[in-house]
Amino acid sequence: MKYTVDKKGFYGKYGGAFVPEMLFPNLDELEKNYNKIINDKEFQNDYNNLLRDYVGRPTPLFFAERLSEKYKCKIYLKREDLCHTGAHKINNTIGQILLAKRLGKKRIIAETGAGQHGVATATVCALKGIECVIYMGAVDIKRQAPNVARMKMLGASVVAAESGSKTLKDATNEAIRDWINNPITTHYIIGSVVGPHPYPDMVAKFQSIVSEEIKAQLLEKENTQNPNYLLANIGGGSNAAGLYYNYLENENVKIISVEAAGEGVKSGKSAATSVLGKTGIIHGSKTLLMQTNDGQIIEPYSISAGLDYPGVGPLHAHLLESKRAEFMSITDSDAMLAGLEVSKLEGIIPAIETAHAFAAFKYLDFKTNDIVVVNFSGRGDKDLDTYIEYFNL
Amino acid sequence: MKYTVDKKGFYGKYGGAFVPEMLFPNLDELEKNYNKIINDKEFQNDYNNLLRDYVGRPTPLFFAERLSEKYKCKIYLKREDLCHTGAHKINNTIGQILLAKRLGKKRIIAETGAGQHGVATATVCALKGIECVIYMGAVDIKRQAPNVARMKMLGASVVAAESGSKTLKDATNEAIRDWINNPITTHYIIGSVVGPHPYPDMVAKFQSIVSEEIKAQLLEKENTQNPNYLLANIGGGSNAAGLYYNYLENENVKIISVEAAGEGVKSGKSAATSVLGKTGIIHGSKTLLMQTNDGQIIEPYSISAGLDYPGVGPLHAHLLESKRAEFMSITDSDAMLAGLEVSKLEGIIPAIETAHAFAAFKYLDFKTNDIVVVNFSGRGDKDLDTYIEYFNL
Amino acid sequence: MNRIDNTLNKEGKLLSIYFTAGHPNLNDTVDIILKLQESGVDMIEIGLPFSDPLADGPTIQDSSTVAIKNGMNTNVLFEQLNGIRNRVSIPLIIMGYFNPILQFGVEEFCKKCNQVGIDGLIIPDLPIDYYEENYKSIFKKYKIYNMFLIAPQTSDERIKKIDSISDGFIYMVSSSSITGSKESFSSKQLEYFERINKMNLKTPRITGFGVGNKDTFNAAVNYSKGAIIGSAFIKNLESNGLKSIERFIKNIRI
Amino acid sequence: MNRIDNTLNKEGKLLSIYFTAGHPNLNDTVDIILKLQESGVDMIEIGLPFSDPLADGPTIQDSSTVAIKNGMNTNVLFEQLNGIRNRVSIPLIIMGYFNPILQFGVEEFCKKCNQVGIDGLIIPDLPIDYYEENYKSIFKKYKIYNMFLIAPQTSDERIKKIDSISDGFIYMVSSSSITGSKESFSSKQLEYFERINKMNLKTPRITGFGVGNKDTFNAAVNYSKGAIIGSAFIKNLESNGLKSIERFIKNIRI
Ligand SMILES: Cc1ncc(COP(=O)(O)O)c(C=O)c1O
Ligand SMILES: Cc1ncc(COP(=O)(O)O)c(C=O)c1O
Repeated sequence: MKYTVDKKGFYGKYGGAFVPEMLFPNLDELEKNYNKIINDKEFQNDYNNLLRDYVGRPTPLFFAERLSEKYKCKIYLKREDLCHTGAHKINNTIGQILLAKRLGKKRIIAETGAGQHGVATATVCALKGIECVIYMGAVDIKRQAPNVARMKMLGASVVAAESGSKTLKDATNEAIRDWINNPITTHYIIGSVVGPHPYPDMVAKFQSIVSEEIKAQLLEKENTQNPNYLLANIGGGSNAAGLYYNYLENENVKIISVEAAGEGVKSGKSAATSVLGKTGIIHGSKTLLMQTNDGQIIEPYSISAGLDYPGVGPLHAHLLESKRAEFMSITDSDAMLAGLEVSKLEGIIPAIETAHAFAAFKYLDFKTNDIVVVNFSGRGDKDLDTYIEYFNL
Repeated sequence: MKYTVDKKGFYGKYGGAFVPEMLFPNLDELEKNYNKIINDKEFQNDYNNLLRDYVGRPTPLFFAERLSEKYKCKIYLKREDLCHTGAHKINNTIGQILLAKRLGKKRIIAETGAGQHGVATATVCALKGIECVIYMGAVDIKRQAPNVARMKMLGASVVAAESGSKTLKDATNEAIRDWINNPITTHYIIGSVVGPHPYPDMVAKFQSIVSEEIKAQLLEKENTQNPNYLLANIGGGSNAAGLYYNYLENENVKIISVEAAGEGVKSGKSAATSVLGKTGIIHGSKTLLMQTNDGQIIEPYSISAGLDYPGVGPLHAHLLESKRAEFMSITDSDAMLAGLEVSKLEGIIPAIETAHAFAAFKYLDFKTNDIVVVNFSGRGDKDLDTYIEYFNL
Repeated sequence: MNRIDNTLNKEGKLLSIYFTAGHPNLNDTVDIILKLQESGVDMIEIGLPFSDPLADGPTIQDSSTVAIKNGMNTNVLFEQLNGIRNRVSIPLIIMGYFNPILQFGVEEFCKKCNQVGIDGLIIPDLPIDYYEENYKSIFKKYKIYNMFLIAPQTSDERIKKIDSISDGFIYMVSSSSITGSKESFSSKQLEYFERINKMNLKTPRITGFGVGNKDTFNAAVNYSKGAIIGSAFIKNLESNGLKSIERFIKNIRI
Repeated sequence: MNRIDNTLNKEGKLLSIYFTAGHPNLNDTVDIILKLQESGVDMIEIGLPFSDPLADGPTIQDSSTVAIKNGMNTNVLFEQLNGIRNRVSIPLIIMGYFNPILQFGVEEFCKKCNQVGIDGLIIPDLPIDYYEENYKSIFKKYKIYNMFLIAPQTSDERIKKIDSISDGFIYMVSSSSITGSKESFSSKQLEYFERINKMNLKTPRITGFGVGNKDTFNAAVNYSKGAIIGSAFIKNLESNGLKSIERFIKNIRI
């Protein structure tokens, strides 16, 4: 298995668990138990039942007729936007809350940027009646008021991260600090395939349901389990990991990962880690990372809060390095236009994160028969204010 | 069949098509064709495929453990909130757009209050590439800005209704006027089981998928197709109609319909048609209607825009009169508290319309074994501003 | 035979005027009727205002809103019309949506009409079948005519049926359109007028919707016994007051 | 044997001070070191600032932010430390997160440390196994000690392993907690100190995190060879400047 995590928690040279000793026992506990728990039949049962009855899985694989016509290939949308709370994020939080319960944890913490992962975490905590604290940058709290309100309605405490640039990166630092301070009672639900081992692998496994479903759905629709292309946006990379997971070892299925270029890769306001990043350590993981020459982490920029992260998960760093995945960088303006186009052609308003993936089409050249599956990672409701302002709606 | 529409378009003494002659041909065309089209195999195919791959059906039937514990009965939630666009409304618009295409219509109009039906209509028009005009009260346009933006993103024109109180009732008048002016090219997609025959029956049929799914789902979960109670909120009554449809003739299944009392049934600010209404004609239908002694329609009030309608569909008037359904009226404040409670206990933020149904629980006394299915008609994202303001979140 | 038939049997083309009772002022009703009769109008439709007049354009809708605010309602209208027959001899028709009539009680309404001397009703949202089944006998009992509408999309078959059951006249709606005056008729409308003309209906037709000036009046009566002016009259009333009624009618009739 | 061992071999309890290089002002580094040595401090941890110091509390985080803004970075620090060994004889340790060191190049970093006379490193987020596999030989080559942390949740087994591979001392984190001074230790913390004490480790321990005044210092050194003060020292520096260093140290050592 070239693309799955090795015994030491690495994907090639990326990954690992670069954390202070205080966190070692927590990660050790997780690492020793996560595979056992995930593979446990009763866990599988609980997990699958919740995915079905609570999250609304399987999510459809929708043939996008009008987009297909425009881009002259067969475009299928994996409708994660239809998941409860509006994005793929909840596949992971459902898995982790069940795991946390089995580990006897009494308290959940999480970081969030745009608030999607925060909402997905607050949601499963409400469902299971577990205390929930969400760390969110003070700046993000201001600009994502509706998601903050959702978390509060769900009974979570939202704590402002006042350090650094007061956005996602700093919220993550604060969550890790909380975990250091509360190592026994608390489980930390990380929201993407980032952070120290075993998080990237664990989150990828919980997201892998996406490609598992696609295999069956494509078989029914196209008489093959395998598309020609998979296309996903990448923030930390969890929706992409879910989309790719069951296809990683099948190199006939090509992978295109779309990052946020912000105002342009060279503009100084970008989140295009594949271009701008160098190997480094962020949030306990060795991966590609936007940083100064001295190794200080650079605050990224994207119009989309979910892609506004200075790194990518170690799996994706490995996929890039090994050329298993091709990376593209999409600017704010391309993404916004693509969001509008998808809305008008298919009647589905995408999250701006998701819109980045669609913006790639105009730069790609597919064959008429190519089956291209796009992970429709989330719905655009959370982004309406941005769309309204941008397009003066 | 005591509770289905008769040949003349009536439910008991309610229903009919009280429309100006100019609309007779349109309704006649619909009335002559709708059953034929709906029962057509190819139509069924198209409809079911879109419900599955686009809307995300079947929606789950979720056992709400913590609510069940609190209210000492078995509470199941029919998760219409997971439908594409966030409410049951799209079941109907999918059906009607396919019907309109088969009738050769080139243009769609609709009315909307909160904007949910407007969004659901704009969505299917985008999907099918058909021109779409949405009428919305000028007052509602101001207070539901995000849904207005969604409609615009989806390519629809939103036209302000400037007459009367500039809310849903007036938007409906304007839509009907548009239809009078464009009788041949245009199909009018009504958003609830209201309006002239055959709309109430047609919309109920498109929503009946809800109870059709429940039968199979309950059988799997409870080894019976039949719950003891069905519980739904009623604006015009389309989500309720869908929930009840396949159980109407089975009188062992009890029906509870929950209306909006606004600030109280006697406060002068209410939408409790079952209490305050008398038989009258609104939007082409004979039904229960809030009106002055002279027969002028009274503007209703509810904190929930979707329940803010001065009538109910004729089916519901009939269910009330024949005592097939029990009606309850729930105030704004009860509904808001119930919305918060459901969020905190189950991790699902309900639309305020939906919250009305949950508020009924504290006034009801079920047996421990009673199976109560609540139609979770929509998600609360559209109502966040109201929740934020109300609870000072 | 009632006053409507007598008028329809007259030579020449008929001018009928619609206005909303209670507008511009609550107590203008009788004055407007008197002035219309003085000005030589042949027939009058008195609009009973309704909060949600869905076949009407903005002018009539607004006048209805004002009228209701002014205090107009069914009882008030009948009070105002009490004794009108001492002063007015031309046919008087009440035009109103069904709900206010239903609330008043259809029989009670017809009885009152009979008492005050109303000759007929136009109820745009009362379907023919429903009328025939439920109310026809009541109308007959009180000798109140019920006039039906036909519109461009109405099928020939249905027109024939309407013709066969009609009292008085058929209200021929000039276009697929809500009320509101137009500058002229389109060729499509004229075709439609022509088509109906050729059907040789037994019942005379009065054209309404979109008639608002001398030109449209003349065009309309080319194909029918008469025409009804509504929105244009109301607009004039609003701008120029009751004193302008005579001039408005003269300008049509020139 | 390096300076660290010599110091650990001294009689009595050791006071070690952490400060962030480049804070409060970019060029304070050498002055602070000199003043600390003058005040009788036994060992110094020079913090190489990092943008995202996730084991640290607000005081150290803020000082790091200021230091980076002031222009501190790895090159600048080594320049400032150039020649320090002409004036300072106590052990100097650089404490910093792994990423800046990785970017500089681990070998290059160790070489520089050796050149300027740094005795050891504390890299809180460099895992033991990864160090052993990849960097141990480099550290050895340049005679740089690498000190590891233990914390209350660290298992006995793991503590024993750390003991077996440690150079110099074990950095005993006083509580499950990020850095930041406390008024006193809890009974739970004392129990933990006691437990570790009883393990009879070969490597001496220096207690850190939450040591900030005379009381906590004395309590800590009751169970270990010495203690490190960080946040409390930085706070004092911020409020009272470099001139207050001597008094601050005296107050601990009284
Ligand atoms: C809808 C949506 N898509 C994508 C992302 C990016 O995260 P990831 O790369 O982990 O999928 C986010 C993060 O918030 C999101 O909300
Ligand atoms: C979520 C939701 N529930 C209920 C309703 C009420 O409509 P109906 O009674 O037709 O289901 C609406 C109308 O907008 C709605 O959006």
